[in-house]
This record gives sequence, structure tokens and C-alpha cells, in this order.
Amino acid sequence: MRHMSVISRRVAAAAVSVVLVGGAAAACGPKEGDDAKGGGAEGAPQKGGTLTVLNRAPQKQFDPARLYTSGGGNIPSLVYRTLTTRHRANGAEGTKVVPDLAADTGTPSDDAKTWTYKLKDGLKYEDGSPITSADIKYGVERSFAAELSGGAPYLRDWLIGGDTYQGPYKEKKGLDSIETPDEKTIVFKLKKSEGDFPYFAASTQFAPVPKAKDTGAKYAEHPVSSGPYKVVKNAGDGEQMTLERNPNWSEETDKERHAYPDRIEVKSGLSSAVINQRLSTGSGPDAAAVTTDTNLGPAELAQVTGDKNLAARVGTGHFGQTSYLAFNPAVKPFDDPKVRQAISYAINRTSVVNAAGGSSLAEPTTTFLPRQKPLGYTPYDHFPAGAKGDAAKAKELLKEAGHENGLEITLTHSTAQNFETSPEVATAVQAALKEAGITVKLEGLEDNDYDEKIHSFEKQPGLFIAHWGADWPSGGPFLAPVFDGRQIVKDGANFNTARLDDPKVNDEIDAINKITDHDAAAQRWGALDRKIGEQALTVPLFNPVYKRLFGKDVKNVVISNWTGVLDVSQVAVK
Amino acid sequence: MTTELLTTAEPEAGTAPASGPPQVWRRLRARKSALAAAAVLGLLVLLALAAPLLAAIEGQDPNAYHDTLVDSARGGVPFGDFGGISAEHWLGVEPGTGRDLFVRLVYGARVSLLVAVGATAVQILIGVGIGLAAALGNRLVESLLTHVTDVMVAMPLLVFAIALMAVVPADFPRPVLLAIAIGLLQWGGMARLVRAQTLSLMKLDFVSAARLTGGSTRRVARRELLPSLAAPVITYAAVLLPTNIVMEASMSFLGVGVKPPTPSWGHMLSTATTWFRADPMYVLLPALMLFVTTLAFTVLGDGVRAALDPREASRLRVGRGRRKARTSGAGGAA
Amino acid sequence: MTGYLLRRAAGALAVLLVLSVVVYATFYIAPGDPARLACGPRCNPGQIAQVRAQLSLGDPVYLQYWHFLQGIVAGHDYSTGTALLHCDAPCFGLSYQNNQQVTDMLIERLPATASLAVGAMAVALLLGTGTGLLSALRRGGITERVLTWLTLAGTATPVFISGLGLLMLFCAYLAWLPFPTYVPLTGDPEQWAWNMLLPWAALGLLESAKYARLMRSSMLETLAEDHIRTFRAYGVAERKLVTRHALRGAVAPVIALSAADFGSMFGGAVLTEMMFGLPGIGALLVHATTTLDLPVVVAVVMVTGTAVVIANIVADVLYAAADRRVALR
Amino acid sequence: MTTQLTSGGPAAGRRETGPLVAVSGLSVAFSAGPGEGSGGIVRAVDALSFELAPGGALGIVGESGSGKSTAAYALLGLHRDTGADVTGSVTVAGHDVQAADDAGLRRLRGGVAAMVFQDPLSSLDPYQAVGDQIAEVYRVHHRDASRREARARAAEVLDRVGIPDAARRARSRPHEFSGGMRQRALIAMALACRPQLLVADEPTTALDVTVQDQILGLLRELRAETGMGLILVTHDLGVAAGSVDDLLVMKDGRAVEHGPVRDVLHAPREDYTRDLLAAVPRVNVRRETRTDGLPQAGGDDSVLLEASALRREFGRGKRAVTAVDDVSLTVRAGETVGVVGESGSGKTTLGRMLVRLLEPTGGRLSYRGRDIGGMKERELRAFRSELQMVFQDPVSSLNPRRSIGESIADPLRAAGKLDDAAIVARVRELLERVGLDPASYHRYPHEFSGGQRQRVGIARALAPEPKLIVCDEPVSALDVTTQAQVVRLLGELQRDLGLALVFIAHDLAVVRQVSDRLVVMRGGRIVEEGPADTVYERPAHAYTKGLLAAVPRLEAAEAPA
Repeated sequence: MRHMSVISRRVAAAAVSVVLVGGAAAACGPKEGDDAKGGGAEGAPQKGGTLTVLNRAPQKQFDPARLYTSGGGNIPSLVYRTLTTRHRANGAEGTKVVPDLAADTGTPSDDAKTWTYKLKDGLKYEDGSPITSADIKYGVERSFAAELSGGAPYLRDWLIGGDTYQGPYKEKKGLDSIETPDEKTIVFKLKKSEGDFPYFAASTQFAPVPKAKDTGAKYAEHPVSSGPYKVVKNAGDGEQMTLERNPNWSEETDKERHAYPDRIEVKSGLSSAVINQRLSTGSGPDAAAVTTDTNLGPAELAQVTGDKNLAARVGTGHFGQTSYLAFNPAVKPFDDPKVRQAISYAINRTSVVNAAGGSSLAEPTTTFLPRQKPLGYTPYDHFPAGAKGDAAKAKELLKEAGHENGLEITLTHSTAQNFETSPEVATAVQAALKEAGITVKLEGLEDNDYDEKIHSFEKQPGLFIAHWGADWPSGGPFLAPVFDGRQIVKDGANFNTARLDDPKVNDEIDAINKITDHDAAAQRWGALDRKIGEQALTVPLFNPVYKRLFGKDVKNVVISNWTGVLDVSQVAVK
Repeated sequence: MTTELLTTAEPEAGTAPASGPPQVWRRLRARKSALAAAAVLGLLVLLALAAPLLAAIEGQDPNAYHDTLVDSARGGVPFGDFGGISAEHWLGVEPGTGRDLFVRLVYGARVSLLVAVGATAVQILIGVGIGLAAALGNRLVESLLTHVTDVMVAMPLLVFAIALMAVVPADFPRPVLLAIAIGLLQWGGMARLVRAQTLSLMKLDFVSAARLTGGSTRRVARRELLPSLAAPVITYAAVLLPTNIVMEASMSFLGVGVKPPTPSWGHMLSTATTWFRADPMYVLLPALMLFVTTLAFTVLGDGVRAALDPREASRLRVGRGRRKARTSGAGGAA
Repeated sequence: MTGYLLRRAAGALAVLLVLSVVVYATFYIAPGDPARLACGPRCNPGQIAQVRAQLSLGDPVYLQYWHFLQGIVAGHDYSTGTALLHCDAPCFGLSYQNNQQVTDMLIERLPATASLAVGAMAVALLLGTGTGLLSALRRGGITERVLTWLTLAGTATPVFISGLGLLMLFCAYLAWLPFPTYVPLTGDPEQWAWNMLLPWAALGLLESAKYARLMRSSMLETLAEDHIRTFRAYGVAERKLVTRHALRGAVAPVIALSAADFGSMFGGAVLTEMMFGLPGIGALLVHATTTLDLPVVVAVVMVTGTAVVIANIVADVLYAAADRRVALR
Repeated sequence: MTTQLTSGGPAAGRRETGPLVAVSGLSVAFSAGPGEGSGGIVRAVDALSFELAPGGALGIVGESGSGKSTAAYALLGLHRDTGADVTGSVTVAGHDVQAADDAGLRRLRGGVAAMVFQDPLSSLDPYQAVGDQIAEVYRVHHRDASRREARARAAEVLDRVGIPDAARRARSRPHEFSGGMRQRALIAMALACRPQLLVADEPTTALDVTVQDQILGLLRELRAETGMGLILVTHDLGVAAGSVDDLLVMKDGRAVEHGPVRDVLHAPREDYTRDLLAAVPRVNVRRETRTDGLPQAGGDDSVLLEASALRREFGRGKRAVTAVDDVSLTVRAGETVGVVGESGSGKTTLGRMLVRLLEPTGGRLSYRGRDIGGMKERELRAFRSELQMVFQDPVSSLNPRRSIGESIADPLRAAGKLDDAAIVARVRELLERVGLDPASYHRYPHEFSGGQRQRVGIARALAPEPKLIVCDEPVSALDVTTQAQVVRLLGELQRDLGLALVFIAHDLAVVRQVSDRLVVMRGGRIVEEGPADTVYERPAHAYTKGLLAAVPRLEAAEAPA
């Protein structure tokens, strides 16, 4: 049912846009051993040929400042190199951050409040001119301009002076908290400790932009490439893009990208049914085609699993994302923890998963953090509902809460036919709660309306379906915006929908942010998640599984748990 | 003038053929195909009305999930042959959710028929009103209304529908809203037809005679024009009805259709598209219902038109063609 | 004639003006904040305010509308950050989403929509008139029945079903046709036609039944006319009666209706464009509507409106030409 | 009853060769449409037999529904494939029409026997040049003829039928021709393949009397010149009288009487024929003198309606057409003003202006002293009931979807003075008054004959108790016998109710029967005006003289050409 994605999938929360815009995502298997494996046609990958990318959503934004990506995106990452980047490897290995333009992933100092990077030698743009640290600073600065909005909020939140800076067009002198002592060195000064800075430095905002070539809002038409490909055509509002080899890119300075094909054709604006049909038929150029934004739908999956040849051409990926029921305790009866717990017990995750496409496309979860070690996944099930929900326990709790005669509540959802929050999921919840004597009235809102309401402090409904995804494979960006009491926004988009403002939680978040050892931090995030889970502020429902079909000539399929999808920089067609 | 005219006028247009010569009814009855079509439509309406009863007989709830009936690992495709047909589920179950298809189909008939008939009624109401007003009014009124028609035709349905859904309170029944939205935008053809027909009717003497009675224009329109407009309007409505059902489906597909879990054929179709191969029953059932309904409306529309127009019977007969009663003067004199 | 056309053109302008007002009004009724959508998913209030100011969304609505009109008549200057960008008249402004000139976007996308509309109308007319002709003459037998059922089924099937069905049949199984990719007519006419074949068929089928029915009644009407009897009485063969004498009169109202329909097809083929991935203005409208990209929505509606109005004028002229006798009587 | 007679033209005399047309025992039956009736069979022609010698001319006359046209169509086998059941035998120039195959029939049509139809405008293809249409027919029968030859033949026959500048006019389309020229063109088409028989179905019915005279003259000429046979189907005895040798009178599908024109007209053997002849209005017979004391020259106070310098234009700018120009007319209470003129004379437009169905674009129109010419519709309502109209077409003047009772009741309901029961009673009274069964209140127009429908129309006009009724060609669509009855009814009503009538007609004879005063119109203007008998007997204007001279007379048969 995902064909309507064009209108339905939208920037409901960070993660969706990640999928949409960058085609990138992070992932992590349920168990470390269960990771996605590389695949594709036989034989060693070779250079040459044309790769076709068939996508639904056009690459509407291509300016590095405007892209909201996780780890630099998929197609953007072919053109923009960043300070760091994600490791292009299968499974959990692919959740590691590695140096890209920089020689290392950054040197922290001052309690991880200052991050210093040294650039590699011999870095060049597509026109042969050298890449300097000033260009990276300029690239970061221009993302503050109103004309080029769209990126992740962390630059504004973290950099000293970031919250008031208006970009280089209005404030020519630049941002003082970014220093470039020489052409190879760049230093970022942050307001507070951020151990995750290297992960964030993989975003396209950290791609170099030569000031002389900056055309502002028009830059996306002819961006200056630092990566293995350059843009030769960007037409139809990002629907048709043609990328060709950038002769000035040197493999020596770039250990991550392979860039096997000579040419990459991106064709978007297709419906998902057509994309999957074309990939499975694989006639003509479609034999060497992949998609970066389209899953196999349930119907297609049912068909593919019965066909050995096709089944071999399916890549499985995991991305750190959770769909959940969100409570707003400011609205009765959700102020009563017993009611929230009752609903947690009553939920039938089997029907919810079936409504989301079945067990091959969604995995039921009881934790808010997705099932990925790097994010800090720590199993817990505070309100065991089993596979089918525990209606008896739920009724009991309701009785205790004074609702022995049943309860009538409203569940708000988007009418968009998207995977995460679709009406089908809502009706599955409705059907399950009915068993527990809870009458659910569905309030389906047009997607813009839904989006605005659930993120508005004033209008936020009492119970709604939401989802949250990882901006990078770490617990920080997953938990902090949703549960940090200082991130409650009363006059803008509020993501702390449970309005949790617990000093202990806030302090723990600050403490973990100081840790620069990722594994150590992950453990603490997991423990925090478990702790918050006791309050039943959300009912985690499921994590997505990506099933991606690729053309029969496609080789060297690499799917990392960072993005969950085939990495175009690794794919070969010869 | 239109609103008042419409509210009072519409029932007459609808009942006109029935109150007309009994020959109309007799001619209609003599057309087996029309009768069959009427029977099919009657059956559909009956199914829709009796949906709760039928659900009770089958023992299924339209919104109950059946997790055990679908293969979760294979995208939720129903277990068993032909989409999981069984004694409990006469037409199988919906993939993914396992909801009973038979019950959803009969409940869906309610929404689809309501939307189609409602939208067509709105189209007739507005189309006849605007068409009549454009034909009867002066140049200014005519050009104004023609332009209004153009504006409405050019207004994109999606934009309009989204705006309308947002403005109208959420409690407002969605099928009614859909009918209004479709009806409000797609009446251009009807208005054109009515205007053209009215202009040619106005040339007929019985309209002049009616004017001489001293009655108001409104009265003339109601008593003389509307009954005569019934035939073309009914014929055109028969074309509009199935189009409106398809329109409902398209709006569901675009995410502005009925609200879940309410079933409608259009919504079922819009979610069924990809199941062509994995579960053909799921696509075929609503598609078949849609086709049968379209066919029935078309055949019935043809029948009614033929019955209202006695010329149809003698159409191709030489020498009995349209004999104009112009100056066939009995001018002989001895 | 000239006077008539001038009068209609003036009326058309009025229609477009009203249409744009309606769209502006609808837009401000609809939920959602375009500045928030243009800014991005995690913008803070300050940023949204900046974007709102940059897009002039803070201005009173009437002022925004006035600037829109100014842009169409006289062009407009926009800041891209580094420089001022002049957008020549008729300027529909810049897309909120990515600052592209809306006029350019339209020009880029019109050919696909026009190709679809023209071809689909041709299919609908051929199929419709053919079917109607056969059923009027009652000569059809098998062919006529098959065609009648086909057109009816076409009308009863939403394009997202028939389109996918056609794709699966002709592109996947039989592999007779490529999966449609839009190739500009100017680039490679042959490829253009091959690629457009299925979209034409899907949309044409949807519309054909209407013409079949109109053609049938129109043909019956014409065949009952006196001049047909004249030629029959002079030994002209039946086939010739139809082709030489009845067809022209019978087809006239069908053509006139098709002209009027053509206009709405121009803006109304959203689903077909989406199904076949055609880069047309219908698909653009859907994107723009959901992202509250007002300048794009208004521009698309203006183009659609123009097409509808022009088509209606053409229809009226055709009708007058066809009905010459009536006017004279 | 069957008649077995061989008619031969006196000029041609008997010939050894067989008859040109031999019809024996011809029956044509139509099955009525589904649900039309239980039996569903209509016998349009019933056991008809007649013969026509080569070069002879036979007139088939009868009222509408007598089967005369159906019989004529059978001569060309035009009922084939229409679902009609044709029995009996039809032989034309030795060809058995019933037995012929499709190709044979096509050769016969146009080649051996050609047909001329009633309405010349609709009988020609509106989209093709007249010459091309004739050429096409020619090439159907002369397959080896080139396009050029066919065109030349078309020009030749067009020239023969009197189309000036034929070669050039052949390229014109039908609507660029006048009515008479179109009928000439149709005759030219018939001549194109030199047929032995010409079947003319009401060839002059749609034409003005002067044009009719010319066309009949042309037919006579052509017969004499080519020696072809003629079957003239007409309802108009006067038309037949001067053009044929023999007459066949039909009624209800059967032949009533058959014989030489003179015998049939002057010594009819059958009652029906006698009635028919009696009903024909005569232009040279004075109106029966009125028995009531009509205000022969009433004072000015009796003036009901006064039009002065009335003018009406249609269209705007360059395309404007003046239909009525500078017409002044006075109608006094209780008198009948006849208005005659040919088509396009503006008489109908004038009539509609008098009752204010049309608004005059110039001049003054006053009713009982009040200027109603420029009155708005709303003010006009007060006067509507006093000015009524009876329309020409009994089919279109009654709403087919409403019962006649309701149609008549309409003005009463609109007035809103009477309650429902009173209205029904009044309608029944009116129905009785115009000679209809009061019980037919709930019946629908299609259940009535043309004459009965016209009575309904009159009842409707009478309902609001008007002072003046404009009758626009009230009897021109009716058969002669019915015509006479309706005219008589109007006369009675006028006498009894003291109505003023404006009687508009193209038929001079009918107008004479009813009028006190006569107005002759031409081109939107009045050319002559005066007491009826004066105008008829001593016409002053040349146009009136021509008009009167062109009226076909039954007496013509007494002096055959």
C-alpha cells in the first residue's frame, strides 16, 4: 500500500524525511548474527556500465545545506563528501563512523565540547581546485540561511551562537564558533558536550562548498562535486538526475566509496508497484537497476517469496526506527498510569504487525529503542501483552482505574497510506482494544493536519500513532528529543509529546552525552530507555524491516544497519 | 433564483417519468434488459441495506481482525485457496488484516452506492439549476453562470477535497461529505446538457403557451421544462453514477476517501491494486461489483431513455422518421 | 467571429482571476503551515519565522495575492541568498519547496501532460466512436459486443487498477512494450509513442464508454434524418450512406464534447501520470498540494483553467459549426 | 375493397407494352414498438392494387394516416430491412420489387424509379455541395462515369430544373439555396439517371403557394418532355387536380375511389370522397354572412389592441435581421383580422408580438389604452389572461408529459382564484365546449389526433377568458376535414364569446372563411389591408394578385393542360 507514498510519506518526524530525502537510514538486526548479507549477481564487481535508480520520491532537495540525511544520504553521498562518513559494510559493521574528508573521526577536547578535524591531502573538487577547511566552514554556515533551511537541528542547538546566526548572506562575518586556523584544520566549539559529534559530521552540511561558486538557492542545480560523481542533469524538480564520473575524485583519498558504474541515472516519480514490477521484470536498463526508497509491499512480498529467482534478488535491511502509540498525559484519561498500562497490555502486536505488512516487513517490539546494539538496545517488556494482547489484565487495570464499565477514547492517526502510521495500523489497534472493552474512536487527519497537531504543544491529541527514527545509530538522537524535559517546545514543533520533564532523566542525558566511547554510551542509553519505559508513556509497536528488490545484473549489494538499504556507492553493474 | 427553484423543483423532475403516460412504464417493462438491470440494482441496494443482517447470518464483523487466517511472513496473504474462502468466510478474507471480505463488500456497497447516488443527486441539483438559469436568464446571467461552470471544472478535485475535509468537522459523515465534494465539482457536463436542452425546449410552443398563462418564469420552468428535461437528465445521470463510484475509488487512492475502518468498494480497490497476483480475489471482488453496478446503471439508463422516448422504437423505419409538422398547409382550394 | 473570440477571451480572463482567488482562499482554509513545511522537519520557531518572512508568508493575504498578480503581469525579483533573481513575466513565483521558478517547472512538465491528454483523447475517440458506430448499425456481432463490454469495463475500472494491469500484462509478461518512461516528442518521436502507448490506453479506456454511448445515439439520430432516406432511395449502398452521409453529422457532437473534456483531462489525469511515472503537471499538483506549495498549486490550476476555458471555446465553436442547420432553421 | 383499374394518361393513350407500375394486393404492416400495444400490428396499407401506364400520372390523395406515403415507398422497396411486413406484389417497369435482391433494388432506386421528398432542406445532405450529391447519385447508376462527367450531368439537370447559373450554384450547399431552389435540386437529382417513373411524396407541401405553383408547373413540363410516369402523393386535392390524370383516394390504408380526375372530383361515387371535397376551403367563395350584430364599424372605444409602427429585429450588429418593419394594425373587440403572407413575411413574429411573447424593438403596442410594448414580464402578468394564442403545431404546443387537463388548467392555477375542484369543473366545461369528452382530463396529448389536440389548444387559450386570441396557422397542420371543423369551432366561439381573433395563415382560402378584415404581409411589411371580400375580389397590390392567382383550384381539372 505504499504506492501513495508520494503524497503520504512526509516529514512527520525526522526519520521519515531521512528515508525520503537521503534514502539513507541506519539499521541493526535483531541479533548480531542475523545481519543482512551482501548479495547480488555472481562474479567480482567491475567498473563501468550505467546504474539505474528507480525511486518514488524525487530528489527535490539536492543542496547540501537543505538535505536532512542520516550519514550523508545515499545519492547525495555520491556527490558530497563530508568530514566523516558511515562505514560502507554489511550489517552492524556498517553502523560505524569512519573518516571521509578528515583524516580521522575527530579529536574531542574540553569534555567533548570542542571537536578538531584535520583534512586529508590531495582533496579536489570536480573542477580540480583544492578543498579547504574554509569551504567546509562555509558549507556549514550557509545551512543557517533561511533560503536553505531543512537540515537537522543539531548545528543550531550545539554550536555556540548557532541559535541566533542567520547565515553568511545576512551575516557576512561568519560564525565564530567554527575556526579554521589553516587550510587543513577546522575546529567546532559547542555549547555542551556532544560525544556523538563524529556521527553528525557525516551529514551533508559538512560537505565543502566553494564560496565563489555558491549561487544560493540555485546551487542545487549545479553543485560542485567533491565525491566520485558529478551532476550533469537535474531536471523535473529532481525527478530525473544523471550523474557521471568526477575525474578529479581520487580513490586514494576515499576508502569507502567504490563508484563502479560510469554513470548513474536516477528516475523518480514512479509508483512503488511499478518500481517493484520493473525490478522483478528487469528488462533492458532495468536489469541494472536498484531502488533506494521503495520497499517490497506485502503483496509483492507474498509473490516474491514463492519465486526462487526473485527471492535471491531481495536485500534485507534494518533501520533504527520505532512505530508506537504516544500518550499525552495532559489529556484525560491518559493522565492515569493505570489506563496507559491497560492499553499497553491490551495491544495485539500480531494484528498490528499484519496491518503493517506482516512479520517480514515489521518486527514487534516492546522497547522504545530499536533492536540495534549501537543504539543501546536493552530488552524489556514491562507490560507483557504476549503476541495477542492480554485483555484480561487490561480489564483488571481499567477496573482499578475506575473504568469497569469500559472506556471510550480517541486515537488520532494520519490518513496517509504510509507504513509507519497508516490507518490500517490504527484500525488494528482499535480492534485489539475492543477486546479489552475499550471503545476507540478513530480520528483520521489529513497528513499535514496530523503532523501539525501531534507536534503542537497546544493541540496535541491524547493518544496518537507516531514513529521515531534514528538520525544516526546512537541512542542520543533517539531518546533526547522525545524524553528530554528541556526539549519541550511550547511555540513550535514539540517532539517530547509525553511532556516528560524528569530532572533525573535530564541529568542522565547530559552525562551520557559527555561519553565519547560509543559502546559505553550505548549501554547507558539502553538502561535509560528501560527506566523511562516503566512509566508507560508510549506503547512501542514495531520496527520496520526493509525488503529491497534489485535488478538481476546488480553486484556487490551492501546493506548496512545504518541505512538499511543498498548503498549505491558500492553497487556494481559489470 | 436558483436555490428556491431547485428545492421545489427537484422532486418533480425525478417523479416526472413515473407520473407520465403509463406507456413509459409499459415500455420499460417490455425491455427485459432494463428489468434485469433494475433487478440487479435492487439486489445491490438490498444487500447494502441488509448488511448488518447478512453479517449476522454469516457471523462475521466487518472490522474484526483474524490474525490466524493470514500468513504474516508472506506479507499477510490469506491462507487457503481463493483468498481464504471457507464456510466461515464466504468470500475469503482481506490480506494483512484477515477481515471478512463478504461482510466488507456488502457494507462497502452502502458507502459506494451512497456516495455515487448522493454525488449524482448533487450534480443533478446543481447542473439542472445552473443549466436552467443559464438558459432562462439574460445575457449577463448566462455568461456569469457559464464562467462559474468553467471555474468549477478547472478546480482540481484533490485540492478542493483536502480543503473541504479540513473545514468540515470531523464528526460529519464522510460518505456524505465525499458525495458533496464530488457533486460540487463535477456538474459542468450536466449544466451544459440542461442548458442546451432547455434552449431547444424553449423553442417549442407549449413553453410559449405556458408563458401566456401569466405564471412566473419559475413556474414555467418547474411545470413545463423540468418534466421534459427528465429524459436527458436521467440518461446522463446513468453515465455519471458509475463515474462517481470510480471517483470515490480514486479519492480513496489519493488518501481523501472514506475513513477507516469503514469499508467501501473504492477504498478496497485502492488498497488492493498490488494484490493482482498474490491474492487475485481481493482485487476481483470489488472490481466485479463496480463493473456489475456500472453495467446495470448503463443498461437501466438506456432502458429508461428508450422508454421515455417513443421515437426510439421507430428510429430506423423509413418514412416514419421525424416528420416535421411545419407548414404542411392544407392549402388546396377548388 | 473575432468579436466573439475577444468576448470569450475576456470572460476567460475573468474565470482565471476568480479561479486564482478561489485557490488562494482554499489554501488559507486548508490546514498546515507552508513555512513549516518549507523549512524542514525539525525547524525551531525562529527558523520557521525566518522562512516565513523569506517567503513573504507573513504579509496579509491580499498583499500576497497582489504580488502574485504583479508577478504574472510584470515579473518579480527574488533573493536567492547570493543574488537577486529576476523572474520574467508571466512569473508564478518560486516554489516554496526548492526555490525553483514555477514557470520553468510548468514548461518542463507541460509536454508530458499534453502528450497524455492528446493521445488518450485520440484513443477514447477512436474506441468510443468505433464502438458507438458498430452498436448503432447493429452490425457488430462479436466485435461490437466485445468492444461495448470493453468500454464499459474501462469506465468501471479506476485507472490505478487498469494501469497496473496493463503494465503487468504488456510490459512484464508479454514484454511487448517497455515500461513507460517519458521521452520527449522532440527527442525521439518513435520512442515517445511507444512509451506513451499504455498511458494513452489506460486513460483512453476510462473515457471511451461515454463517447461510445454518445456516438451511438448520435448515429441513430442522424440515420433517422431525411437526407439519409433520400440517398437510400437513390440506391446508395448502406455502407456508403454511413461513411459519406451519416458519419460527419453524427461525429460532430462527439467531437464537440471531446473538446470540452480535453480541458479537464489536462488537469485531471493525476492518477494516470502517477501510475505511469509521467512527469506531468498532474503529478506536480499532487506533490505541491501535499507540501502546501501555493505558487505551484496556483500555477497548475491556472494552466488547467486555461486549458478548460480554451477547450470550452473550441467546443462551442465546433458545436456552432456542426449545428449550422439548426441555427439556420 | 380493392380496385382493379388501369389508368392511362389521355396524352399517352394505351400502349401495347405492359404497365409501368403494377401493384396488386399490397399490404404493409408495422409492428408497433415493444409495449406499444397488445396486438402491436398497424396495417398501414391494406390490399391495395393499381396500375400506371408508361407516361401516365397518378395522384394518390388522402388524409394523414391514410397510408399514401407508405404505399409510395413500397414502390422503391424502401420498407426492406425496417421490420415492416410487406405482402402482395409490386412491379415497376418489369422489375419485381419484392423479389429483387439488394443490388437489384439499388439499381431500381433512382435508375428506374426516382423519388422526390417533402422537405427539401432536410432531404439533402447539409454538409455536401448540391452538385456533388447529384453527381454521387449519378455515379451509383453509372459506375463507369468519371467524376467530371457526373458533375457535368449534375450541372445539366440543375440547369434543366431552372437553377440559374447552374454550374456555379452546383457547388453551393443546401442551406445556401432558397426553399424552391432546393426542391428544384431534389427534382434534378431525380432526373439525373433518367428514370421511367417519378414518385413525388408531398413535393410542394413545405413550399409557399407561389413557389408551389412553379414546382407543379415544372413537373408538368418535365413529364411532357421526358415522357416519364408520375405518381404524386399529396393531401391536397387542389395540387393533384391540376397535375395528374387519375386519382386514387385512400383512407385507412385502403383505396376508396379510383378514376380519372374529372370523374372523381365532379362525380364522386363514394361518400368519403364527397366529404373530402366539401371540406376543401375555396378561395373564391365568400364567407357566410354573420348572423350576430357585429360592430361593423364600432367606435374607437371598441379598439382592443393597437399597434403602430411596430418593429422587431433579430440578432445584433451587422447580422441583424428585421422580421417586422413598420407595421400598424388595429384589432377591435369581436372582429377577426386575417393576416396572410408567405414564409418569411413576418406574420408569425407579428402574432407573437401582439400577445407579447416577443418584445417589440420599436414602435408602440397598446392594449386598451395601456402601452404593453415595453412592459416588464412582471407587470405584463396582469394582461396575460386577456391575450391568448393558439399555435400552429398541435404536437409541440402541448407538453407531452402533462395531461391535457393539467395543461388547460394551468392558466387557472396560475391565476390562483379558483380552488382545485372549481378548476377541474371549469376544465371539463371547456373540454366540452371545444367538442371533446370531458372525461379526457387525465389523458395525454399523444392519445389524441391532430385535430383533437388543436381543440385542446383552443380550450387552453379560452380558459382564462381572454378578450383576444391570436391564432397562428391554427389549422395548417390538419387534414382538410379536420381543418373545416376547427375553423367552424373558432367561428362559433367567436360568436358566442365575442372574442377578437387575429387569424394568421399562409392559406388564403382558410383565411377567407373566417376574416372580417384582411392584412397581406410581405417581407415584414403590410402591403395591403382592407375588408376581406374587397381584398379577395379586387386586390389592389400586384403581390396580392399574384398570390391569389397561384392558389391551386379544383376547377383546374376541368381544363386540363
